[in-house]
Amino acid sequence: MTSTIDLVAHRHSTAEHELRDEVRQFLGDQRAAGAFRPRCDAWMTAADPAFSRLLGSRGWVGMTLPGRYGGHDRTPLERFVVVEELLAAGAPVAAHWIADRQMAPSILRNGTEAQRQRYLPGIVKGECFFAIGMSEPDAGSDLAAVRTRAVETPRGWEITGTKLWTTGAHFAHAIVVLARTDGTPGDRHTGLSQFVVDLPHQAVEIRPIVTIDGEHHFNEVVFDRAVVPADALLGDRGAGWRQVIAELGHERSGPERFLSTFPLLEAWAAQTSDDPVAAREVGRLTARAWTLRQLSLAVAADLAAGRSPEVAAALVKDLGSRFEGDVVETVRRVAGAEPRRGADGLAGLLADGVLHSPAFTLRGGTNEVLRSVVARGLGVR
Amino acid sequence: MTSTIDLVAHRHSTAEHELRDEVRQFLGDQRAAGAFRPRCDAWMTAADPAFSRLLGSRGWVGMTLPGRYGGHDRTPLERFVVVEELLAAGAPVAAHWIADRQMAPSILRNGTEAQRQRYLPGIVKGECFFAIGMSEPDAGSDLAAVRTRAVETPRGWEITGTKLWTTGAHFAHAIVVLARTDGTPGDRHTGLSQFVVDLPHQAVEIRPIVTIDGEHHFNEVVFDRAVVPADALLGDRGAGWRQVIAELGHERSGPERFLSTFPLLEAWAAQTSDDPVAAREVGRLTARAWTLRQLSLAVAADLAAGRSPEVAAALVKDLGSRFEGDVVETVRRVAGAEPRRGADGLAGLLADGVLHSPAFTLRGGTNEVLRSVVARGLGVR
Amino acid sequence: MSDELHEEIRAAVGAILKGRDSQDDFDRSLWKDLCDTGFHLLGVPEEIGGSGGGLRDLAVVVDLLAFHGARVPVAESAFLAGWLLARAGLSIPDGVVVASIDQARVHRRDGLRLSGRVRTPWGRHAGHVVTTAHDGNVVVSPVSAVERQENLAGEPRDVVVLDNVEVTAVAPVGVEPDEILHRGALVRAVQLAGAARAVLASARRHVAQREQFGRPLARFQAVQQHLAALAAEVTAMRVSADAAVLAVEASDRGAAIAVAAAKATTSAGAHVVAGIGHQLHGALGYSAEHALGAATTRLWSWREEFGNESYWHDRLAAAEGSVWSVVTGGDR
Amino acid sequence: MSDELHEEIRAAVGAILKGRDSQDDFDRSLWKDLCDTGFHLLGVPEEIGGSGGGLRDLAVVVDLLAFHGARVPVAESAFLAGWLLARAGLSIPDGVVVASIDQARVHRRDGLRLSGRVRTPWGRHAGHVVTTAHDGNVVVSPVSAVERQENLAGEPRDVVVLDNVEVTAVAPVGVEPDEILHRGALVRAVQLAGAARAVLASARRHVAQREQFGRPLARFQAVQQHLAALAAEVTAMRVSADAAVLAVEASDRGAAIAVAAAKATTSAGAHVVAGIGHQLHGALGYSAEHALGAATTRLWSWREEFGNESYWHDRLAAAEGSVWSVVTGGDR
Repeated sequence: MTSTIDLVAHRHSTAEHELRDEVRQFLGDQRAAGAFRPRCDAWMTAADPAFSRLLGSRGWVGMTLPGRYGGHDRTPLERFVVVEELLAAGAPVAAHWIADRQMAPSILRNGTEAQRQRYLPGIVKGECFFAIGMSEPDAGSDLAAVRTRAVETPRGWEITGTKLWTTGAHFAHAIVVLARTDGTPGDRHTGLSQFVVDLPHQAVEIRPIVTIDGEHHFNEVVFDRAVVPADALLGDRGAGWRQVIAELGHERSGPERFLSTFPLLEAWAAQTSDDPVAAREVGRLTARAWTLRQLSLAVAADLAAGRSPEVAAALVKDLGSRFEGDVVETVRRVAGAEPRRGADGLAGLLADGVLHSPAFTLRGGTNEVLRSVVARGLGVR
Repeated sequence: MTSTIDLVAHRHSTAEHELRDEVRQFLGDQRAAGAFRPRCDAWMTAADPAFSRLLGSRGWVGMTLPGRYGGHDRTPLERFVVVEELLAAGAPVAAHWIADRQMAPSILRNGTEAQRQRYLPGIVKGECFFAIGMSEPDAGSDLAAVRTRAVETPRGWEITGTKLWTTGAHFAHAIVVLARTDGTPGDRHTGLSQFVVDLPHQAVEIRPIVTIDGEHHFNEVVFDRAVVPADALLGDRGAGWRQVIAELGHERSGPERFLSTFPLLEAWAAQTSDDPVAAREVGRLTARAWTLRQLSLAVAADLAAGRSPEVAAALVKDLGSRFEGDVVETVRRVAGAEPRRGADGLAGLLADGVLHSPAFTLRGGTNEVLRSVVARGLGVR
Repeated sequence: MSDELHEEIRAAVGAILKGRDSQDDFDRSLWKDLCDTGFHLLGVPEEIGGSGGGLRDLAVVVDLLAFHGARVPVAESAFLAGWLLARAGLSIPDGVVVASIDQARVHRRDGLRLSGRVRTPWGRHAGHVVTTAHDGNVVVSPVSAVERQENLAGEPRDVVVLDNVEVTAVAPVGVEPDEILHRGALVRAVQLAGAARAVLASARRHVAQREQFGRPLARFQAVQQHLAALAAEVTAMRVSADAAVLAVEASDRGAAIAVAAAKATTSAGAHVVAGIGHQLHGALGYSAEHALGAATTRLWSWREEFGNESYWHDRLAAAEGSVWSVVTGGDR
Repeated sequence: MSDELHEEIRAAVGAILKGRDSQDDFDRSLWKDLCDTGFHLLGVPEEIGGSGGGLRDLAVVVDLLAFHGARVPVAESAFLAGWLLARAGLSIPDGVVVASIDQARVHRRDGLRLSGRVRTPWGRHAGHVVTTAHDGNVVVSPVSAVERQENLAGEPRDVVVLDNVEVTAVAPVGVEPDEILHRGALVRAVQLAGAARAVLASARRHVAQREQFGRPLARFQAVQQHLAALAAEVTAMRVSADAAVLAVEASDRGAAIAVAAAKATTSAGAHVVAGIGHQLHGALGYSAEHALGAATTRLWSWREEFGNESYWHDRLAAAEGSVWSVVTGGDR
């Protein structure tokens, strides 16, 4: 009957409120102590293993994992609160980000008991970092166009192929690779499987991809007949596509899809009180952030309730990633400050924000792809 | 070698400057005398036959027509200057607009000598008004999906069919109709012809279409075996599509494609001097209007030089029509005034602007269609 | 709004709304049916004559009425007047009762009398108007003289002229103008989200049915992309309004911020929704005969009422604390 | 820019630019070739050592260099320093000469000396800097100490430190800071339009060559719509810059307005162009190896230099007369 994507606003529990206060206090202390400087896009670019370990020691990594793997049995919405506080503060969480967001739930759901024992405790401690090998050359947004192959041999799986845009592979302890085990590239969604490959590996070469910000966050990862044990298979053989798609709801709707440039907004707002043009824009961005947060939270609540809000997640990421760019463009236009790479304060935050802005609407599915998902969800494709 | 649509900025001649001063003086006097009140979208909605006649007597209608038809042999760029001054002032030019913009050049180019003698002198005087029957039910932006038929009979052409969204048919002295004379609807671009039908006509029914502004600007025109003389054919039989397309450059790039809401901008700017938020926006819209005017002028110069800048015209209309909506949205957002139909001042101008805004990007080809034209021009379709 | 009670309300009100086609500015037949079932005073305490239920129950009704472009003043009566009367502990008079936006002046001469020109939506159809007074009272008085005005959707946006009118009831309960502004902003946010949903529903139908260049519009990628952007904005409007209703119902610490953000979001979203909606409908949707215009003219009107987005943006900018504390403060 | 002379200039400079691939911040080999042919001082009067020709001739060269992301300071030398020297009637010193943005302080002790910290694009590569002084003089002095800074494109945006430096030449000709700002804004507008054109050209190539989901990108309607919007904005930038060059060359009454509008248009357009450009190129264009980044980082840098669009919007808002008189005043 209703024609919208069904989402219901969520109200936080008292436990969630108390957790937020605790995290906020911690972050305030850390920042005051100089443990970090707020950065834009810190979840992609600011890797600090010591900070990750510190968060692990506070119980804020792998929070939702069961106690038997070292986890804390917290709810997904409690994790949401912690994560959004970290993001809003621009804290350096990139080292453990992928392990915490995607690989912990994926290994818990799809992994063997041995894989769980092997990886989850380290993730929870903030000491075991992951990369994900997904995109390939000539594939663009078409994730199904996978050419990397894994062949079963007596020594185990032999993996050959190239993955592009692999975040953090240069410091990760393991990489999860999507590879074709059966069928031909034309099969697209069938015959793909996931593998966990420990790093470093002598037949896996990790080459930096420098981006237009002059930095090295991404890698080209080349598997040259890299042999991994038979039990490196993650989940079912041939179920790789299904497993990857199931992760998308988690990947697309998180608060990192609208908060990447929040530290810039916060820094700017702190210094604009007497400019009416700036105040109006701060208010506009505040309202938008408030709404995006409600949306992101509603999707998280849906996920926590066991639903798979793939369409809603796509929709929230479309809106959220555009907001991230909107913040950057608004601040630069109104502030009139020249961005300067590596500079303190607004000039440096602006430089990060401007140089990363193309990534906001490309990573995790371009906005065109996301809108196709939404259109399909509305029944018009 | 260059990858842009080629347009060169135009500089006005002294004659053009003098003409502008003259028109501006005239409009100032008229407005002071209460002859008109500036309106948004006046070229579509504000028909005032007396004002049209007055403009005719000043030599500002059918300006580019040859003297032998009563015209003034002025250049297209001189006409541009007059027209943009009228539009910026929000003067009531709707009565003669279509006759002056489209039908005068079309009849001059395609018409027989008898048709020229019959219609052009009246147009020049601002006394002969035209409508154009183009869109049909179930056709949308697909102008080629014409079902209206004209059959040759011993008594002349017998026209049957329905035209929608026919501006000003209720006061026009004639209507130009695109009808199928040969072939089948599947032929689309061939077998169509244009006819001039004098109004009123006993077998032509003109029914008002009231739009969401509560007003009557458009009509449904029903031809029920309407017989017109053999010499009502305009141009060549079967050349109707080509003739219509040739008019599009004129129709799409004119200053009415970015100035429809200029009177609202001007009225707002006059009362915002001490609000820094408003001032910033006035400056932004001023810069944009300046650039759109340069673009529109450059296309006009191209047309005047005998070229057919179909792609550039589509591009300018895409930008210009979005600007018209941008003006309305900006003024309402910043001014915070509630629009009120029929009210004096900003509230009334806002109401017109808001209620007409859907039309800006629909009429004369939707923006999607225009962008397809541009994409084709760039060689990517 | 997914639980069972809300589904029941939705179904019942949906049944009442079915097949209505009033051209009047006030759909008396619909109003009567709503009165007969008590939906016109949902969310108003039974003690003062309301139908009981919570704010979110009422929001479901208001949303659905907005979705259908229904010409009845439930927002003005239950959501605004009912709330004011409940605050004052006054009973609801019979007939149509609406709230004024402006304050009036109370004075004693022979008995208690009220004077002032107060903007009062639907005033022409009201038997009584609930007004706040300069002295902090809530006052009920009969409506006699009315100056008629309309918004772009043709809804009554009248000025009630109170010229030394004898009051019906009064209670010494201070309600600040700012509270009325917030309450009005909240209900308009709910209504805007409802009207936006109507645009989306209409657009979905239109692109599925209509063909162009020999294909259904829904098959064009540009149309799909527009529709998805439309759905995104409508969802944002809906969730923001829903969250604000929740916050106000629970008297959250951040309720005022939630209302500000929701009204700002829904007011700003109106432009996006109406713009894409009309673009997808083509010329057809521009005709007064098409239902689209009823939704879009309401979007264009309601966004300006009780503060447009710029007004609320300025208020949010002036809120205490960091941006992040404002953004997260809305739910405690 | 369609007439024959401009086509000749375009062809000649295009030939010089062909196949360059310098990774340095200053392409000395290209600079030498430009010097050898005189294109580095086009538009500067022959009497002071320039190559002659008009401002629009020079704009053709600057546009083309920007299109190619060439790492040479023609904008700073011919367009800015050359113009200042011509205004002052001073000859052009040998070597690289650039203009400072800030004023310096002239004083006499033993001879004429200059002091100050002046922002000077390309200062590190310059033999001499042309500076305006607080007393209204145009002063030429050698560059000794430089603090290195870069913009987002890695272009030198240095501070030249003049510590009691003996001047090379001086002329008592008043040039206002505002004139330098306008001149700088004009050249950046031309450069922005050139870089925008590079984005469009790259996007056209990319979508024609690249396949996704089994089809060339160019076949997707969403891609076509993006590309058309990109072309529209690029054309707007180009025509606005062209019109401003014409107006300044002819010393039109509205030349200052034309420069303001053109810099505002090109600065605001940079966001649209870079945004669509990156979106169409996908991840590939985000790599430092792809040429797209050279164009987009320049767009992001140049839009802020010599006043961004907000600065010029405020200036335009403050202009005398009605909006329409401002809009049309730019060409007399």
